[in-house]
Amino acid sequence: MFVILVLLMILMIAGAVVAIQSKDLLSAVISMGIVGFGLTLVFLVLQAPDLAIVQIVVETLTLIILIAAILKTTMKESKAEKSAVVIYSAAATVILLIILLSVFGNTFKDLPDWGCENLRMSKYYIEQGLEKTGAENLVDAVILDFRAYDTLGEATVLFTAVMGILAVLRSKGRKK
Amino acid sequence: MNSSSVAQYLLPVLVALPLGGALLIQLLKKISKLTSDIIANSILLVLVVLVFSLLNSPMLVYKVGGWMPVKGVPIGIYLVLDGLSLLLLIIINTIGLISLIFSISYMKKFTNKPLYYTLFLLMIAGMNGVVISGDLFNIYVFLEVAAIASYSLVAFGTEADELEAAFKYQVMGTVASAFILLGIVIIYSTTGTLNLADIGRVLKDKATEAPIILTGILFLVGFGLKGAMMPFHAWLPDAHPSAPAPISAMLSGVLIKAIGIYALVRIMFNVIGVTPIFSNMMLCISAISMTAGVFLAFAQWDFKRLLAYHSISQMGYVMLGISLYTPLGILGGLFHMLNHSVFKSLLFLNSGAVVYGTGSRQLKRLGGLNQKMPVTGGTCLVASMSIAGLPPFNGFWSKLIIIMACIQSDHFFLAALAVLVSIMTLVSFLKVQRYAFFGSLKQGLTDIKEVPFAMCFSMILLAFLCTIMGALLFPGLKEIFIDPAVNTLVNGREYISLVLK
Amino acid sequence: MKGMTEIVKTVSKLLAGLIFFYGIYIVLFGHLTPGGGFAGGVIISGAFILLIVANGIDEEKLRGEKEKAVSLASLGIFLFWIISIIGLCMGTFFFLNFLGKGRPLNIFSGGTIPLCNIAIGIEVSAALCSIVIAFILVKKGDKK
Amino acid sequence: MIYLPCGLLFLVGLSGILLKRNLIKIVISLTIIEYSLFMFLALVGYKQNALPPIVKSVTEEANYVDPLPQALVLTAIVIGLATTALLVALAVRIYEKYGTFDIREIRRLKG
Repeated sequence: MFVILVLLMILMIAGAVVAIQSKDLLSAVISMGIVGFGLTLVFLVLQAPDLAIVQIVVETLTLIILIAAILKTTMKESKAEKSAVVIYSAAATVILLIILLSVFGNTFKDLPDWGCENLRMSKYYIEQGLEKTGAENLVDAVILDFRAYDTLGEATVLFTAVMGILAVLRSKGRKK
Repeated sequence: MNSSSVAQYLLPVLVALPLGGALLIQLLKKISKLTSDIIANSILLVLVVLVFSLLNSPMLVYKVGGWMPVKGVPIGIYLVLDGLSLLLLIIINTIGLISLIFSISYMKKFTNKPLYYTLFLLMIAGMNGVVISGDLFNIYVFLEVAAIASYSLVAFGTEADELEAAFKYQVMGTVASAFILLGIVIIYSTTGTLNLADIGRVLKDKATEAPIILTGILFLVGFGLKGAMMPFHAWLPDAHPSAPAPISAMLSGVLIKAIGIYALVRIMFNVIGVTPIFSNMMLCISAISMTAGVFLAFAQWDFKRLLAYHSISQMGYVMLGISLYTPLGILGGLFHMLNHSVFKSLLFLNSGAVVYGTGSRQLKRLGGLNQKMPVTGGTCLVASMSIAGLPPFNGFWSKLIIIMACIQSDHFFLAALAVLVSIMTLVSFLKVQRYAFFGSLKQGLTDIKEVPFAMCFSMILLAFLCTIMGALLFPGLKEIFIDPAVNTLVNGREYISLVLK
Repeated sequence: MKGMTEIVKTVSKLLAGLIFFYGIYIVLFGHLTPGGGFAGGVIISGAFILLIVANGIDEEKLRGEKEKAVSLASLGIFLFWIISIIGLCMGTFFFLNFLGKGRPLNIFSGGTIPLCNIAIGIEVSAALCSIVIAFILVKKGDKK
Repeated sequence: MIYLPCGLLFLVGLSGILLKRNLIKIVISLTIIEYSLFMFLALVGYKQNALPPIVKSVTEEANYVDPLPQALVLTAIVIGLATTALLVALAVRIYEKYGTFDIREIRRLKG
């Protein structure tokens, strides 16, 4: 189990690096698809079938949107420029990332151990969820009953994004 | 049913009403052209009445879905209303109403007005949701509602530079959200709960452990990006000028406070607890924001861009007051937050009126507008004096309190800096007045007219508020409006026991 | 847009029907099996996107479809909103699960949860359809 | 230490945002950052030798993984989709105005 998980994560990181470094935008998007579908498998390994279903359909839709946008415009990333500014900013970024990585490494080992349960809020969900809400799927019970208010916010976010996309894609913003 | 339990039921209405209004506009927009104007304005009016009826109410805790705590552990989402939330609610809804009245005429120049109103109401719903929420993840969700609405409103004109500014703003905003979400994940993995008060209880004496310190820094960076504090301010000078004027007023006057400073202060002061290192870090950031903002504003000739840089500088004052962590400092900071929302919205509305009348916002192309646009000129003069801190306008009193608080806690350097920045602000606004409103009328500006009634009305209302808001410091009014908010922060983690009792 | 060959059209119609019913199944049984309003909604929108891409609809009609999809999305979230405030109107709690919980392991169980799933399914499918149609329409209007 | 790959993925995404000058690449990097956070959340909720949080029968002993982080991921995935779609819409419009995705050729956008 652990080994599969680690392998999947390595695959995802490799996919991410390729997605960011590749010169062709279409292959960058496809490599991003590797990360997304890898994430789907990670969810399956982690006993989260709900998330796997949602992630696989959302990933497909994201790819459709991105590929549609690329086919409509251009596939080439413009040429990399080798000036002093670029090199300095790259060096600064790398230093920043190394600092952040060491910070993450130091703090993540103080987190509770992986695989042991650390329940406080969700103890009740697991023990009484079915009885109190009548839904066998506890994730559904959480998002639509215990934390339904969050889901209203989530639906609103999607609605806002639709409104925003309609606003942004208007061909003329101002009259006359 | 006594009065406090009736007031309790108003809490979810503050979110549900603007949301329902936004949906109604989309469903009913075909009926008539006026539907969207009527629905949006009446909903904001009702919200303002609701918020003012909540004044003087005790601390309210509302459990969504009726999920009562089990063995003392909250299991549902809590909505919490205390003094600080109420202050923010007053700012959001009042400024929102005034900006909407301004929009009735101003947005006639844009296409698809119902869409604008829908996004505006969604932004209000998001901010109200953030402010009354007592749950960490819920804050994140509603913060995203407000943020996504604001990204698309910045690009509402769909000109090239507006789209650029919106893209930049959204990239920065999404990175900020990612930092905030990472913080939330770390908090959840250490505490196992998401309720703010419950998190505070679990973390009672863990504030110095490595993951919690990292969380504090992640929240500082995340909310700092949303609130445009100085090292993270890069999006603001592009985004705020690009938006339509009423939206600039909302962004500068309300949004950066509600989803930036409020959320940071609520989590750090009331839940995690402020360590000395953290408050010194905040003092540093605020001093840098204050000074650098005003210096950068100095070089600007674009009216709205200049105002945007002044926003960074004035938010520095707010942060300075709050992070001194003395009762007087917090009073000054919160009062300045209230005042800033009034005078900065007024200034952005003025700039909108100038653009509406003349079609330009470059100071060098303007001049002598006082002869043709007396209302805009007069209200802008009031707002300029207010932001520069001249008595008797509201900005003077709050800056005075902040400077006194600096001296009281032996930060003489910061006090001197605050005075210096105030003088620089005055000089900068003298420039605005000199180039735009006084002097002789430029050629090509001879046939401009004063803006329509709705725009004049909202500007006069805000100017009136600027003039009288110093009175909020009088005993009697101070206890109602400002003291509950100050007490929320001064008492710090007493919040936890108040919510959980 | 033009649409594809006759074979693709026929097959896509069949497939779209299957996908559509699968999506509805996921929505309706969300509280019993993995899935729910969101996953089902995305799948349903996938069926419509398949039909649009394969058959091709002219721009004017597509514009009308977009308007309808946006209205439907508003309607879906409006239904969810109404479910949320019914509890408030009854003088109890916002988002109260006011219906009976039913017998466990039965489709008519879970109180308001299946209703919420349906409302979210409508909202999500319509919203995603309108997003994709909006992107398709931009391609046609591209001035460059 | 299984959490560290999430941090690594997060940083890969962050480096893309800081170093790349192409709008679509920036969108991809943001999506990767979001994926790393979803994975982190799902890992936090995992419990060794536990079942997916779907009750099969009422009498069975409760041994499920934590459903709450899964619910949070579900919400966050939707938010991520909404963000990505809006960003792509903005990028497409910017391309229409400037004819390029390169932010060095776009007048004011610098980072």
